[in-house]
Amino acid sequence: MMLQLLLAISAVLFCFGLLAALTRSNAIMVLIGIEMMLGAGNLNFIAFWKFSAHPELLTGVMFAIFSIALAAAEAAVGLAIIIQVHRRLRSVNINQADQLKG
Amino acid sequence: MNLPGSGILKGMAVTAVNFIGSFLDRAHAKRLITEQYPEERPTLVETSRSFPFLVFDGDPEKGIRCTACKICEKECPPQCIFIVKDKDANGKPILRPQIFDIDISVCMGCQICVEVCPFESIRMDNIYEVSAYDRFETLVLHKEQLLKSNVYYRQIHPTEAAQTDARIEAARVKKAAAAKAAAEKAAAAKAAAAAKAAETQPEPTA
Amino acid sequence: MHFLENLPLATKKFILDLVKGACGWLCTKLGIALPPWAMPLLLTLVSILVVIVAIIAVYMVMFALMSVAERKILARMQNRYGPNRAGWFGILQPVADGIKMLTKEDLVPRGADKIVHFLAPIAMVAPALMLPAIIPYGTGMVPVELSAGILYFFALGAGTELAVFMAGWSSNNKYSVMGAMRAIAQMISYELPLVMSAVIAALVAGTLSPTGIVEAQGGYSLGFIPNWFVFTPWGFVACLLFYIGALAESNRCPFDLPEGESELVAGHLTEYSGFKYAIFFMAEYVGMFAINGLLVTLFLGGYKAPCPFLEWIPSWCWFFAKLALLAFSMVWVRATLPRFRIDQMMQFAWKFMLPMSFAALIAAAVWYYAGRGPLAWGLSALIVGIPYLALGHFCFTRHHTADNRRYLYSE
Amino acid sequence: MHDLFQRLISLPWDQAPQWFFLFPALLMLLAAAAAVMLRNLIHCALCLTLSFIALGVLFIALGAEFVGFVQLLVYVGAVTMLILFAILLTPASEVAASNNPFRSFQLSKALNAVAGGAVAMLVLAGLLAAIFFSPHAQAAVNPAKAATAPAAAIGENLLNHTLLPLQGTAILLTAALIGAALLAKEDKRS
Repeated sequence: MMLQLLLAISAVLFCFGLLAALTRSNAIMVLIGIEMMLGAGNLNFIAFWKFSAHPELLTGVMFAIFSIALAAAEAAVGLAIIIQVHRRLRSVNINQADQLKG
Repeated sequence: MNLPGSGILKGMAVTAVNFIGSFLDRAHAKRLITEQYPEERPTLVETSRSFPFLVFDGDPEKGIRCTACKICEKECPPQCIFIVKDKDANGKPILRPQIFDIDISVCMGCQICVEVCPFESIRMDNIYEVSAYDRFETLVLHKEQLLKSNVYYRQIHPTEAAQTDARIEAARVKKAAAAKAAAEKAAAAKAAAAAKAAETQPEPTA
Repeated sequence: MHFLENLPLATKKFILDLVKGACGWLCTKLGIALPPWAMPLLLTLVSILVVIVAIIAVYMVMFALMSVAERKILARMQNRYGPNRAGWFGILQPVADGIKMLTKEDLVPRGADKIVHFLAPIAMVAPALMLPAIIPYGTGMVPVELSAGILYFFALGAGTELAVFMAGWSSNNKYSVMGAMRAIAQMISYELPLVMSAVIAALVAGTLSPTGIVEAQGGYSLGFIPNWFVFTPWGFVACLLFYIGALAESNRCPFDLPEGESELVAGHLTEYSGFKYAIFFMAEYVGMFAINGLLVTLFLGGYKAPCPFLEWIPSWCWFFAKLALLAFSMVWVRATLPRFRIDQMMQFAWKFMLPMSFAALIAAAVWYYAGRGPLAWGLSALIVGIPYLALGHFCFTRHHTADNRRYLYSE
Repeated sequence: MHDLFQRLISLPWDQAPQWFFLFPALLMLLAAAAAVMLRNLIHCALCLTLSFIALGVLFIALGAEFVGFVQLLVYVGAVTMLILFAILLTPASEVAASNNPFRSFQLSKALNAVAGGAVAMLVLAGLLAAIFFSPHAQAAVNPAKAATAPAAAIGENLLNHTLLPLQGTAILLTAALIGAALLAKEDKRS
């Protein structure tokens, strides 16, 4: 029961992230949504780890740690791209960033 | 080549010496020179000045030197002096101030009033604890508060007071001499006149 | 002396016994039958509460003492007296300051973001008051025993940056924003060497738990030199780096440019007054004590005595003595060094502190595997010494000094 | 009164601590909702931070202290700071509104919101259905024993079982650091 509750919470968080990524036109808000979805994924890892048959193997914990490290790298590169896009287009609206050529 | 960071250590040493020295320095001669004001009063230098006051000799009523000539009132740059001439019972002006006010919240201590006073009457004080909550009640000094004796003046500014006294004395001596000379002259004239009269009028017995 | 050593723990036990007795008496009086789990739960809650109250009380007293001691020491170093009017030798100055702060008007700018402006001091003080929880104050006197205590400390320290940003941005004042940006840039830059040097201590001790790190520094070599990490070449360097990082993290001189009065009014604190300002002030000092406590724990042997024959003094006295010494040294540094320029500050973090912390890490590893003997000493001293001299010479020595400087138009 | 108190304390309070995780979970969801709904970008980022803090506390409440602290350190200390800096460095300009290819800007925006909301709702429904009604949902799970993740065990695991991923992550982080610095650098040629 507790596991299902945690998974449901994580699903709601994931959908908030999805909502932000799909509806907002600001690139930074899209990034915020992606971060939320990653957080929901981490919550799933931890929940499954806690209710797994062998929590002492720490599989979910290791996954979560690597996922956090990757999320940090993703955020850094993503924000650098957003700043570069803003420098080119004077805007962070993702509808305008529709060219592959700078 | 200096070791990197040695400058920081030198600086730390300087502050440490200051820190320890401030505790060892009992006489407070070199370090901790701050005066602890309400307990320790500053010794004022003789030339220090703050606001003007009026000098009197002997009796504050009769000995007042001011003649209400109003030169200081006219010369005062921030116009902080206010003088009204006194009148006797008949309404005839006399050479004495009835009102003499100085607004020391306006006064800037320029000493021009002292420079221009022909009667050596207005001088600079060295009081400094005059802060008050009400500037009109307490910071406008009236004649009664302004009047201070010549003895006080000698105490606060001995050199200046001596010079002033010497000048007054010289003036008095000069005046006395002039009066004496005038009296002598008058006496001589009188004697001469008498002699002349005696000359013109023959000796009745002769 | 055994009595003094145990005094804090005995006091806690006494309070718990008192609560237990009072509760039992009340229940028998009212005729309530407590379930078996109730008493342990209550006692756990009470013991947590006692520890929280004790920590906050101790840190508040230290804050009050520090605020007056800092001004007095600073004054002595500048040949002044410092505050000596309120009470005996100015000892009541914190009370006067407190009354002044609390009676001041609490201003909120009209253009400010009111909610964020209100939340910023809370976001500042909450992590600061949680920081002291993992520091071992004496033998068996650690409020919360965490296996990842060091990580906890730095995780909470991240909250300070957020609070500074909230304060700066919500004030709607360009000086506030600039001060906040400087503060965040500074904190992020100096957090790297700070964490790196903490990692060095954790690496050699083999644990992230503060108590474990202190225990790893127990004992004496040659019978009188304590095995503190600061007495090794890598530990000395790491300790200095951590100290500098701690200065920068707590925004103290010479790293106080986020609130440099001459440039930015008061940085992110510009629009704060009254109680909120007092809270920021308090959070800064509590954070400073906490990070100094961590420095004591990591490198200065925590609650260990410096010589074998001084071990009769209670362990918690040693901890607080070391803490007081560090606090004094911070005031000393403040009295000595002028404020950094912003570019110098960044250069110092990235070009000096970070390489040096890597060098110290390598030196610690070499020392660890070379057997901790004289050879290990020499090797690790070499590994930290050469980068120090090289960096100092090539990056931070002014080669244009007064002797060889040429003035084009004045000659 | 007396009766009520007696009944109140005979509730199974000793079961309560394992449900403590509901508080941070609720706070996390509320903050996440606020982060999605609010207009002001800075407020969104601050709410996201609150959400991440609550997520970290949730990890700690679930027994994964180390992950919780790492979550706080990385997300609160680094990622949200990056986001806040990025928001301040990219001020919204007027070009964004005037250059829109769609004439009926408001309509397209509303359509966008409705479509996005619908997709999100569908995904949520699917996920919830999978969680509660799938055949695996009733499978026996480990009855929450006191699962802990001590730092020493994690360290051992990192260096013994997941050494290769660790090295890969290290390379990736270095590459990301250099890449982000290069990307955000001012282009001197233009």
